[in-house]
Amino acid sequence: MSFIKKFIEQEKVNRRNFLFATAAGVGGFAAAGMFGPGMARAAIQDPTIAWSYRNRTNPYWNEIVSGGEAFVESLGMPKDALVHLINEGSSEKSLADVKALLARTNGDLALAIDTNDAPNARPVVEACAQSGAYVSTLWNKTDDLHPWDFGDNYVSHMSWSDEKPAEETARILLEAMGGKGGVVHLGGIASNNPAIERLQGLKNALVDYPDVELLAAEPADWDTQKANQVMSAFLTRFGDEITGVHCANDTIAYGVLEALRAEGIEDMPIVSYDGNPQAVQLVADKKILATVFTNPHWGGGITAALAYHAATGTFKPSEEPNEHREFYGPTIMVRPDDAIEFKTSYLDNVPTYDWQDFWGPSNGQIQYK
Amino acid sequence: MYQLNKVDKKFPGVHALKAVDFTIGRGEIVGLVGENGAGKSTLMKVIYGAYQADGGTVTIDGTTVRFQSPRQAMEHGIGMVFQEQSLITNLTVMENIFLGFESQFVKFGIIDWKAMAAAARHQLSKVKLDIDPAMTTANLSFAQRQLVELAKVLTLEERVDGDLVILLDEPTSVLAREEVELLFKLVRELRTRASFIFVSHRMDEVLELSDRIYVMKDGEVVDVVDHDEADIDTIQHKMVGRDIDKEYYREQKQGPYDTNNVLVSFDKVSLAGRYSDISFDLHAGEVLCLVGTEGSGREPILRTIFGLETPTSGTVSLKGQQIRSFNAQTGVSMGVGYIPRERKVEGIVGGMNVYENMTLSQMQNYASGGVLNISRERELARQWIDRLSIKTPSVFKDCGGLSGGNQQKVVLAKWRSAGSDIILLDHPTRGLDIGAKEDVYDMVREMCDDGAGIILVADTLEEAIGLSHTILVLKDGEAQQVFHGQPGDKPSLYDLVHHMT
Amino acid sequence: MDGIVTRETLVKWAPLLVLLVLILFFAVMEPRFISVRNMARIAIASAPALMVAVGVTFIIIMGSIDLSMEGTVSVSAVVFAFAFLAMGGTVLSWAWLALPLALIVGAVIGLINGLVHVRLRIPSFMASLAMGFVGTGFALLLTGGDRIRIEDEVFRGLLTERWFGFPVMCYVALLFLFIAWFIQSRTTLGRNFYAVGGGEELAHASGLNVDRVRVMGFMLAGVFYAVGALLAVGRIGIAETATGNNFMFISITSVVVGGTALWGGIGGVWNTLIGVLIVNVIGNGMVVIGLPGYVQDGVLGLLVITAVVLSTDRKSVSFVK
Amino acid sequence: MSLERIKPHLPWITLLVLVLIVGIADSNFLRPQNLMAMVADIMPLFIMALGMTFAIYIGGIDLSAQSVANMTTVVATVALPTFGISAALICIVAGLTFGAVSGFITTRLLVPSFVSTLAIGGVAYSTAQYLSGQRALYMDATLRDNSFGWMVGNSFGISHEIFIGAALLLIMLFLQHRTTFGRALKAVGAGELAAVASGLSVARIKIIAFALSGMLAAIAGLLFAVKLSGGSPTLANGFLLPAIVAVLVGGTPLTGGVGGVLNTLIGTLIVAVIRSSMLYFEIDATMQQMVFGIILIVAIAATIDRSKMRIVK
Repeated sequence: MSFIKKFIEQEKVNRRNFLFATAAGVGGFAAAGMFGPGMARAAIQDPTIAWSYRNRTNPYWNEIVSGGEAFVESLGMPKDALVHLINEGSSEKSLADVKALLARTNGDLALAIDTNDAPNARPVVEACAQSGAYVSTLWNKTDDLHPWDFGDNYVSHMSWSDEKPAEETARILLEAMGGKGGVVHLGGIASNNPAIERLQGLKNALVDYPDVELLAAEPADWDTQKANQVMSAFLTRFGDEITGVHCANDTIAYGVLEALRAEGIEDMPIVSYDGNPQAVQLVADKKILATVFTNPHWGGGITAALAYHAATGTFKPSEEPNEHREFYGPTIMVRPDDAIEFKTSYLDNVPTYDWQDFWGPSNGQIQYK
Repeated sequence: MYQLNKVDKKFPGVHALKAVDFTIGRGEIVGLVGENGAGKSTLMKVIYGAYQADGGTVTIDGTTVRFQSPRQAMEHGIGMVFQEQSLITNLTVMENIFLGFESQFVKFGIIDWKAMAAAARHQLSKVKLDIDPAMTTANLSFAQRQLVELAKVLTLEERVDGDLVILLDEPTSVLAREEVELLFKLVRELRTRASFIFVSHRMDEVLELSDRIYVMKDGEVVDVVDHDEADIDTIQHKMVGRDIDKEYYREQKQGPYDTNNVLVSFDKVSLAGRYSDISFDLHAGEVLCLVGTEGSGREPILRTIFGLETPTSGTVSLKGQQIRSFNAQTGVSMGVGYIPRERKVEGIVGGMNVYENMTLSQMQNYASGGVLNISRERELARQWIDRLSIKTPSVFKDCGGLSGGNQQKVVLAKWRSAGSDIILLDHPTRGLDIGAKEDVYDMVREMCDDGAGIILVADTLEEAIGLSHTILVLKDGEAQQVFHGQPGDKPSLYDLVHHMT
Repeated sequence: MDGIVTRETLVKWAPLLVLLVLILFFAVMEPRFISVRNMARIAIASAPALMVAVGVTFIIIMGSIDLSMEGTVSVSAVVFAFAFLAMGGTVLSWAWLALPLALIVGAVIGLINGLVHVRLRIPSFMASLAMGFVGTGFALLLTGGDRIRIEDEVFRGLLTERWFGFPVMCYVALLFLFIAWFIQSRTTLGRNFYAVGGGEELAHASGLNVDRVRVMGFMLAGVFYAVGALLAVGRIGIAETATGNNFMFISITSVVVGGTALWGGIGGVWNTLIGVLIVNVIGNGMVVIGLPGYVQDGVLGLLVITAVVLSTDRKSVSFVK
Repeated sequence: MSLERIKPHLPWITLLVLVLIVGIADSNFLRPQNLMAMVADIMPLFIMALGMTFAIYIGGIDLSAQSVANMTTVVATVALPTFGISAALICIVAGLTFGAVSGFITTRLLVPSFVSTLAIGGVAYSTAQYLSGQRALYMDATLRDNSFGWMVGNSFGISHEIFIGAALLLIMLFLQHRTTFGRALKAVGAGELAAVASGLSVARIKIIAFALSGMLAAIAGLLFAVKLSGGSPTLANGFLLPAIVAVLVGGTPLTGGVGGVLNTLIGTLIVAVIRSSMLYFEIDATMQQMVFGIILIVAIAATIDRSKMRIVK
């Protein structure tokens, strides 16, 4: 519980401090950018700020976008000043939209983006760099692509290392199962990096629980209905052998819960991921044992903020250390005993963040295997 | 009672009906004849409401009417028995009969099938057809379907006050002679309840049945003849605007064939379920006619020669070479040309122009390495347009827009230009007017003179007798009798019918 | 003639035989597959899909196609959920009105779909594809991307309440299947679908108002999509823009697998029931026998082809597009 | 009469009108390099649509195109280290094979193409998942540049993707208009029975049409993989419906025999312009899909030539 408090304190900043910080120009690293050699560079006065993401039908992305909008509002602009590029799960559309926006804005663009599929990150970044726009990426990029290879224009990449948190939820699950029995895993779209890491987390934890068998792991494509059907089939295949369910995210957990409910199974230990408001409520109700909050609101806002402030010359990315350009986002474990508090202080009232404290809540430089 | 006054209809570029006057009295049977494109079908469509006239008036018992749809015409007692089989084959007989008028059997939204079946039986009894109304239409014979269509139109009797006008569009084209007799008998009986407009290419039948005959040419009614004064020659003269050759089937041009040159040889060939144990030889210069009723095995034999069917036993040889793998490509390469019955869907490709259609079966001759030499194709098309006097504005004209006769000429040109010398003619004159038929007959003789052999499935028995050297009569897939005929010494109609049924 | 009758009978029952063979196969591979509880699971998964497939069956019988189901299902589900919560949030209040409202919404979308197709003379494939985009887009506009939870225990009784081992939603689906069968076999509209599919021009010449039949067909389909939407919401307890996802390909595949011909005039709702069950039995069975996830799409594809090949009356088809 | 004469030209008139509407709203859109970039970006989609045209032209459809493209992004990435530029050949052969199998199942086993291609798409997707180990893969930069560098980049200020697209378009135009295959294809699309009665091997022509569709889908996937420098079993997701829409909007209806590859170019550009217009008109994110659908209806209503369709099904 205490770590949540600490986390909130760390990220939340009162308005006064924030104003003071900017006005006085002591915003940490920002200062260097503002008065440093960055000023000499032709900074973009008033860049268009855009967020490119998968779709609006997923609560996760809605949280991301709310962060982007909050950031735009913090600049004194209306929230619809943020341009939305929605790729509908198509890398092709993602890239084409970015190019079109670059054309429209002549490169006066601060872009925050999840490129939908990892390979799409390179052409997006290259196009931005070529047009002189500034881009920060979230989640998807290939391991050989690094911000520091593109000078200032590729500002940053943020991702989450899901393996560790997923391992922690798995341990909670395995403990709840009494260290024995059978567990099933319902994963995301098989080739998605988070899906791979979250399954790996479970496998890591299982090493210490030799009496628990991983009965099966099937992709459920982040989809509630698919998860529902897969879980139903698991129940047939394994029946009572299943004593715990490890879900790759909350939307999958919803489908699993309903599949169990249809069978009248109420007390199955389940853990999930993402910390959506509904899932947090379910954790509070003890329907889910744990979920992992990745603070998409902050992630969405800070990614846009990084691109924007790099574009306007508040700081100069190329002068930042590598751990400020590729870093892990924050994760918080949400468990039944602290879920309510977490929810009221965190989800029901979204904290006001300091959008120039770029790296405060981050979780260290990204490590490649 | 039913009257058209100075009815006019124009289509882009065509003046289809020019001030047509037309009357039909109660209980009268009126014939309507004319060459293709004379305006018969347009006139009928105006009558049953598919087209609206641009000028003139339509009156029924003195009241002016104007139909926006076939349904409105029906409500005024005008029904149509279509030329093409117009029953929907996946529905039952009773559903077809009452299609569009089911509401009379509907109570609280539910169809009362028993009531419908009873009503359908009543209708079927009018045409003396004793079948189960719940039968799927696909299982009926063509003749039965024709009667069901008539029964369907006769439902107007119950629905409409006043008198009926029933249009019969080529009702006999798929019927055998005795079935035609049956139909005519029925029509004569029914004239107490309805008037009929009878449209047919078979002039003798029109004469036989009609009280009066309207002769149309170029969108105008050129003559109205009473039954007693009617005479085939005069009518045909009026229709065509010229004399009909007495030697209709070009018998004087029928030459002897080359008995040493066998083009097609069937030796005890069978195709399971279609025909069995068929043997014949086709020689260069010979017209061999397959005669029989629908389903007697005529078409499957043609399809076997072309390569679309693989026989289950026996040997087929083309030009002395035994055929082992049956496919159309082999057939075509051996010089087989196929002129199918359904000209519009099987003969020509609507949407493709004249030269594209002509080279369709022989593209490799106008291509090197798969690349077409289009200028040579056009050259070919121009030649054959001249040679067969095909009426088309240019080689670029979409064949779908040509008249039936000209379409048939394009199909013939396709095979003849490719040098095909085994020509399979399936109802080559079906739906053609007299002028176009004669052109086809001329071409048959020409092809024989060029050394081609022709296998014919004729539209009428007269045609079969007139054109052929040899007639093979089939029944239920088995050969019954072979007739040989020289000009002036041909088998009689009776001879054939005797073996057909 | 005996041979032909046998063949016809065989073709008619082929889809059912395929289904039985599949069930037998999976049961041999994994005896638990055949348990009542698993049958119920398959039934639950099939129920919404069945409703959508039954809707599109009518359209396919007419020889048209409808690709708008994903949009229609989403809009119906979302409108239902909003109305349901706004009017009280439980079936025991006025909120029950949201149920018929959802059906009306489905009908209206179907109507628009039909009118766009018929009045603008756009082939149904294109018209309904575009209408599908509009529908999904409209659902997104309504929700702004949010999911709406339906917690009402009575409504969720569709899933949680069981009679003879099967949840209520299965019986609801069965009821609507009977309604569909009734429409198909005992109403003028139903028979007219077959007439239009068997020969549109002929039907028109017989005095049938083909355009009206078409528009009515799309409306009726819309109603069944809405029923599918309600069952989908009942199953998951969530209404969202994604509620309609994946219905398009799976429903049309099911219809074809069941033996209804895409060129129209042949087949019916019982065929569709078999088709939906075949597809869902394969889906469930593959997981139950433990086939790895990555081969499932391929295996499903191959089995679907096999099923269609076995249940197609090859003699009656001259060519296939 | 004048309307009759305009009809065949409606697709590109629609395109022009759309371009002008967006151009008037924001003249930035009309800058040549912007238009050029837009065209370059749409090329993978265009190439897939080009293939789809053949399937639709004969009255079928190819729903496997996207999965085949997905598969080739993986195949290209996996095969690149071992086979270098020959990886392209493997992709093309794989595409041809999958297309031909779809064609075989459609024509010989009489499974409607809607179902057969969907099913074969499932097989392609499984193959992609198997080959990729269910991960997103990336190409080694040097290897990519050595083997496929020519596919991306610019010459004379024009992106190489445009050259590739144009070359394929020209080849397909030639195929459609000047070869026996193109003629046979037209005959099959416009009058299948007549094609049979002319001795054409309709089944073979159809199988080739589906094979071409598969091949072009594979090339689209290959180009996309090179452009993105990587592959994944979901990389080409989102191609399928726009590709179908592009063919239909271009004026090749599903009834077959009408339209052609040039129409598809126009159709693809219409899709690209509509998509960009969302940005230029700043359509709200939640409204974009609905607006896209509505514009689509209008565009289809404007472009299709109904005179050649007897019945509108």
